[in-house]
Amino acid sequence: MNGLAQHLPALQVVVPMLVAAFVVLLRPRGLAWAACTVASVLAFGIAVELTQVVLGAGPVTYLMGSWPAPYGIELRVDALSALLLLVVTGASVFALVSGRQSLDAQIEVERQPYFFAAWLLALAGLSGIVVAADAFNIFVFMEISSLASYVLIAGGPDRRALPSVFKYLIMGTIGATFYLIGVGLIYMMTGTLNLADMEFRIHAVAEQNPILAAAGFITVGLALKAAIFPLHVWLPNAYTYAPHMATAFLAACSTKVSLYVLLRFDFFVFQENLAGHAFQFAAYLMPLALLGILVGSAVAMFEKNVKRMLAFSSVAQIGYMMLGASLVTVAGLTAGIVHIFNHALAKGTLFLAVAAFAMVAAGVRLDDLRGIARRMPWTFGAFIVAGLSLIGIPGTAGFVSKWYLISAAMELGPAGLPLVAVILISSLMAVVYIWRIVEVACFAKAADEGTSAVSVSPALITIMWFAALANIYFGLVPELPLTLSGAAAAELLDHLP
Amino acid sequence: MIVMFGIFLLTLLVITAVAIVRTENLFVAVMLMGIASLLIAANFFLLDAADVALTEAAIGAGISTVLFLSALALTSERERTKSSRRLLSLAVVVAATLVLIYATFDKPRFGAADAPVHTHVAPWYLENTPKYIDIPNVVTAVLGSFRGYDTLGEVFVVFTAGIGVLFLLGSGAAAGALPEEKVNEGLRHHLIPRVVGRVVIPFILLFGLYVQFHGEYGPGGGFQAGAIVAAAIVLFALLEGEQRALAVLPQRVLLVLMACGPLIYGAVGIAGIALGGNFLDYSPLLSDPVKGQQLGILIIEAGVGITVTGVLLSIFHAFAARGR
Amino acid sequence: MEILGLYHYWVFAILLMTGFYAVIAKLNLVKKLIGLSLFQAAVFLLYITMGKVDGGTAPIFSDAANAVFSNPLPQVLILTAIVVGISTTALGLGIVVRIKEEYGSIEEDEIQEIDRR
Amino acid sequence: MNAEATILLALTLPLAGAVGIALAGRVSPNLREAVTLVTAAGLAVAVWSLLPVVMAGGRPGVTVTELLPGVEIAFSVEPLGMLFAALASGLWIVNSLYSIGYMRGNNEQHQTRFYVMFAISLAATMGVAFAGNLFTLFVFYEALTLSTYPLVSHKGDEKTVRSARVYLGILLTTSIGLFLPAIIWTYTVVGSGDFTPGGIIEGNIDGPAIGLLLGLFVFGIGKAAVMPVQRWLPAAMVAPTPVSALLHAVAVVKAGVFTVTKVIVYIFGVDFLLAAPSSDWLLYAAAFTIIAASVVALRQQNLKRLLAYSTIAQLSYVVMAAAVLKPLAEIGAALHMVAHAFGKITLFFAAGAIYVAAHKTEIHQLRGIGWRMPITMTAFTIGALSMIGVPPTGGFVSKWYILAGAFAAENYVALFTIILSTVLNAAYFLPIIYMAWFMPETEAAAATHGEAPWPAVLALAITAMLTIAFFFFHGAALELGRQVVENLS
Repeated sequence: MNGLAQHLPALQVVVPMLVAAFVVLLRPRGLAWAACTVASVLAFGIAVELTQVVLGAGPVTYLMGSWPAPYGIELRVDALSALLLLVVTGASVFALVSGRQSLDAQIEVERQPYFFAAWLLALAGLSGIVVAADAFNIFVFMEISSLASYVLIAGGPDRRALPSVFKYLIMGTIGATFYLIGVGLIYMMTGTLNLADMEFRIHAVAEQNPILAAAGFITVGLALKAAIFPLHVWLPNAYTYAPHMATAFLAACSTKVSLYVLLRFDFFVFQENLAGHAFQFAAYLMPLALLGILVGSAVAMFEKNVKRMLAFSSVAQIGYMMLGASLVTVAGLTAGIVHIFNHALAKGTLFLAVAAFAMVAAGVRLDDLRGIARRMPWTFGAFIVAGLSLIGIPGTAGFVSKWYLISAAMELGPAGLPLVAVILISSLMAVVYIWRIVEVACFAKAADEGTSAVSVSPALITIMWFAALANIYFGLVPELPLTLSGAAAAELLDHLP
Repeated sequence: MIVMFGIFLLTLLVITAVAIVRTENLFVAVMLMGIASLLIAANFFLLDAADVALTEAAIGAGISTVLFLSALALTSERERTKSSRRLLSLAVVVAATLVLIYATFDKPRFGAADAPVHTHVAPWYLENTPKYIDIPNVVTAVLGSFRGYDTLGEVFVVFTAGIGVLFLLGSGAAAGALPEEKVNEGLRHHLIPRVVGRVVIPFILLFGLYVQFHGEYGPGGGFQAGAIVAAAIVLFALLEGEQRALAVLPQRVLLVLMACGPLIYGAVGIAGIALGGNFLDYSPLLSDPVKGQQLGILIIEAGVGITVTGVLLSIFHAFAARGR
Repeated sequence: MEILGLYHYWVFAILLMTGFYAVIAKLNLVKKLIGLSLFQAAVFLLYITMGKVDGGTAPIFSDAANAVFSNPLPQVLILTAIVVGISTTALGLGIVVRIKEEYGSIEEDEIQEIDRR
Repeated sequence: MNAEATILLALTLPLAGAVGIALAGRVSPNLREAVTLVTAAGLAVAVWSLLPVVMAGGRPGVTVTELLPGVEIAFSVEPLGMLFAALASGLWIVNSLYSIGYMRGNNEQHQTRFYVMFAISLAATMGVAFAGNLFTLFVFYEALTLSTYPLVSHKGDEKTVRSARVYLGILLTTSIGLFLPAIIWTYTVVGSGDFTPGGIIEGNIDGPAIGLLLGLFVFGIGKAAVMPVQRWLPAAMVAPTPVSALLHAVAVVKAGVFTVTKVIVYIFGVDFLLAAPSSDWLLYAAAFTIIAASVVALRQQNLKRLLAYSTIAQLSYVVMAAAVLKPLAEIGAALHMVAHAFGKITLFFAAGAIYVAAHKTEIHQLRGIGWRMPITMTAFTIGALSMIGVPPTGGFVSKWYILAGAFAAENYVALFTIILSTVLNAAYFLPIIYMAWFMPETEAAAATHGEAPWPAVLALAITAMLTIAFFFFHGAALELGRQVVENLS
């Protein structure tokens, strides 16, 4: 095992990727799902193992093909990547294990092998981005994950999935190409693609036009992919019309990975080198983060489709993460990064619950959920727990990130008060939109009580509750995500001058 | 002279690009896009990028055009409405162009040998390729080994696109159920194209194989070869009818080809681990590390070629099957 | 040479933005994809241009001694990028074909109109 | 059993009870209610067993976990919390008895859910009472809000849901929007939020910021119902009467004023606030609430809504007493929490009993009802007299101490407010009593009813007796109150 242990960073990506190629050939019903799930569980295991290594011995690096670093491709796993890996692989496992019934209902059997292959490719692509330490390699895996995500979303049974995914494809490709232009410009000025090498060599040319343009292109490109307000327009429809389980998976992790790359570039590559960049980062991204929080929450309050409501809530939550990062302090970054983890928990659980509702109710519009609490008390219970976590009620994971974020804002003194106000107002808006669902589910009279013969599979209920309890567990014992995000924040800021 | 030719090509390219945007006939736009790809490819030749030029010609001008045309056959050939948000878009575009042009002023002089790109990393490849891998084509060495992981990723991008299209359009499995008279006969009843085709197709295939296995010595490699082989079979399908093409290479076989390429590639990588190296380390494959590298590159290039052929043909058939 | 160098970059910028314009301003989905291809092709030009060395040749060793080679790395990257581009285009076209089947149109505004109904 | 274990037991016992009630509810209603009573009795025994320890000067505490660095879930029993916990747990027994009569008499739906949520609410109340720091208090405060929501919206019709929305909306908005930032502010500046005699703010915040922080706390603690955040309390009256009685006359609202008092005494420190001019507004806010709420109560036609506005006024008595910042007044605040609890729960019990027996909710319907329901109306009369502050009822004792404190501080605003509000109290309670006993019934034909079911009558008789008993035997409460202020000037 010790022999294999050193290869973990590579295996993290390679295992799901190769299984994906294999899954395409699995015709018989259910086999593709099983193989996909096994690979996801393996990937999760690898992520857990890597996290332990990182917590114990610090960052891990891996040289692909044994070629030395700036010449070959390097992989690097540090605290931040470990946290993201846990989120990505964990979301995949949760959605897959619980999602067989829902996916069977939404994807035709003969198309399933392709779907599950795409699922694994999305997983591999996202993991590949997270472990990569090479700017171009990130691009390649970004494309794998994006193409695979388009496939997953296009699998939605509603035809509106198609225009949504087309929009996503166009905007995603623009984002990726912008990123590629930025990387090209940096490469032109430094001659290297390795992030660490880039950071070192960018010193000499930091003030020159191409680098400034590169910073702009990379930031805009990644902001597009991370759905940072106002570049989020692709997200709500894509999440709304995707198969429910694909939404649960992607909503928990995909935009966050782009955000991760953005943090990597802004703090590792540019931060130290562009004069006043710390200021720029905050000056450009903080207003966007704040607007994103407010607009996302406000739109969610008036949205009638539950999935779209949660998607707009995601736009707001991405704003929280950006807000934390744009404070450029240890506390702020810790808050932003820990929210990546906590939001994935809450939103993932919510989408699992929505998937369960959709099995029984006619649809996922508010009107379809009338009185659903009486018909599905267990699912509804899990939904409430996750909803409270999203709002940030103490005792849930969401509270931990809110606490940190507010503390970080308070550290700024009086200047932080407007930030606190925005965070609190948005939390209250979250109360409103979550409670709209609760009221409809509990008190509205159902049009036709108990006509559906379908019952939700025990696997879904179990996993959903497991996820809901995880929201509570990490609300009470937040040590793991806090340690990781604290270490990550320290590491990111370590590169500041 | 070359300078003037370069400027001429680029100017032509800009004119073509503007024409592409302005025309409302999508068929014309696709054709112009093919021409633009050829112009870009020609320009790549001038810039010493033979491999890229070959790829751009095969994929950009060839495969891409075929795909667009298949899609147009299924949709419509003309744009129905004019553009929207025209002024806003123009403003955004002009502003961005100005930013980009502003950014050019600090760029290293074009062709300067002392630019950072030429003094860091790249010289190492030129220096060490003979030592570690010992094949003439440095591009293939970098592609196959030094940055082999990127190439693995790339194979998976192609693979993803393949399964994506199959997922969306179905695998064409329903084709057999269609009534006989609707089966695409191709150009089978036209004598001259058939004769020309029969003569040309074997040569194209041969050229494809040459490009595949010559990649270590000259421009070429799996991507180009896969594209060329696929083009040959697409030509066959157009001439002889799609059913015959499917009889030669059934959809199921194509699917296996699609999946096999990445698996071969991955297997080489895993072999590196099994033999005590890192992932995608080809040196331990044989007792002589240099020979091992060469073998590794040969195998992965084969994997790449297989995947690209399989995916491109699958996509073509998926589109074609939709038309019936 | 100076002019040619800047000219290459400017053509890159103009090509990029022409493609970008088609993507954002055109309503026809196929036209958007054509624009996207152009947009990506422009980036290829950027990379290859920076790899050129004066008096260099393609980075393939031959018998000629002391040859100057152009930079192989951008070429490798663009080989990858071209393949990524065609993959995206293929998938995009697949989606367009499905949209045509479901909506009977490939014009963005018409599709929105149908959905609103 | 040692005191630390007892604290944890007091927190977990109601939760275990909730599980037991849920299970028993599937078997039979009798078993379910037996479990409820046993749980309530067990809780009372556990909590009351801590009383001697605290009276003897012990301050048992237990830290459960450190959630974030410096932010702990910790419990510590101090006299004020002891008083509150003892009160709530003791009255839960009586209230459970009453619930049985009321819920059955009314044929309410979802009775199992009702008892389960009630037990959970009590667990949250215990958490609030024993919280050792601001953060723990906040956690249980929110838990209390959320666990009472299903109780308030129990009926489930549209009007109820709307009121419940107001209830939840105001309580969550204020707690998240104001209380939470106040807490985080405290933690950020002080580095801790532990309840410490003498306060922890001193030296960390000064100037107008003190007033601002105090404002965040007072208005953030919406459960204290200081105007303008009082609207949730009348809205909560849509709940079944046992909920209004125990939760919205005792547990929830007392949790509010208890928290305010605790923040004043243990976070700011009485002496520190006394020296800070920017905190004077609190007294005026409380005084205004007392008068305004009493005036509004005068105009109410619905009995429960009248009681709700009366509660708002009485709660601000506690806040005002605390804000007088004199030892005697602080003791008065503590005593008033108890006295008002006994009196108000009696009044609510009576209102609920009238509803069960006669389905009457409006004041004008009560003519002559005293002779049909003599026990109930006697209890009601005792409760009302206690609200006004007439001896020999508990209300007199607490008012006495508050008045004494106001004299000691020479605080004429407080004195005037107390006197005026006493007059107003009399003005809205005495007519009801007069009507009930001395006016003839109007709709005699239809109404041939007697008392409510016996458990309800027994319960309200008990609390009425407690109201009177508190006049004579308030030694323990006095001692606890004295301990709160023992190290003050």
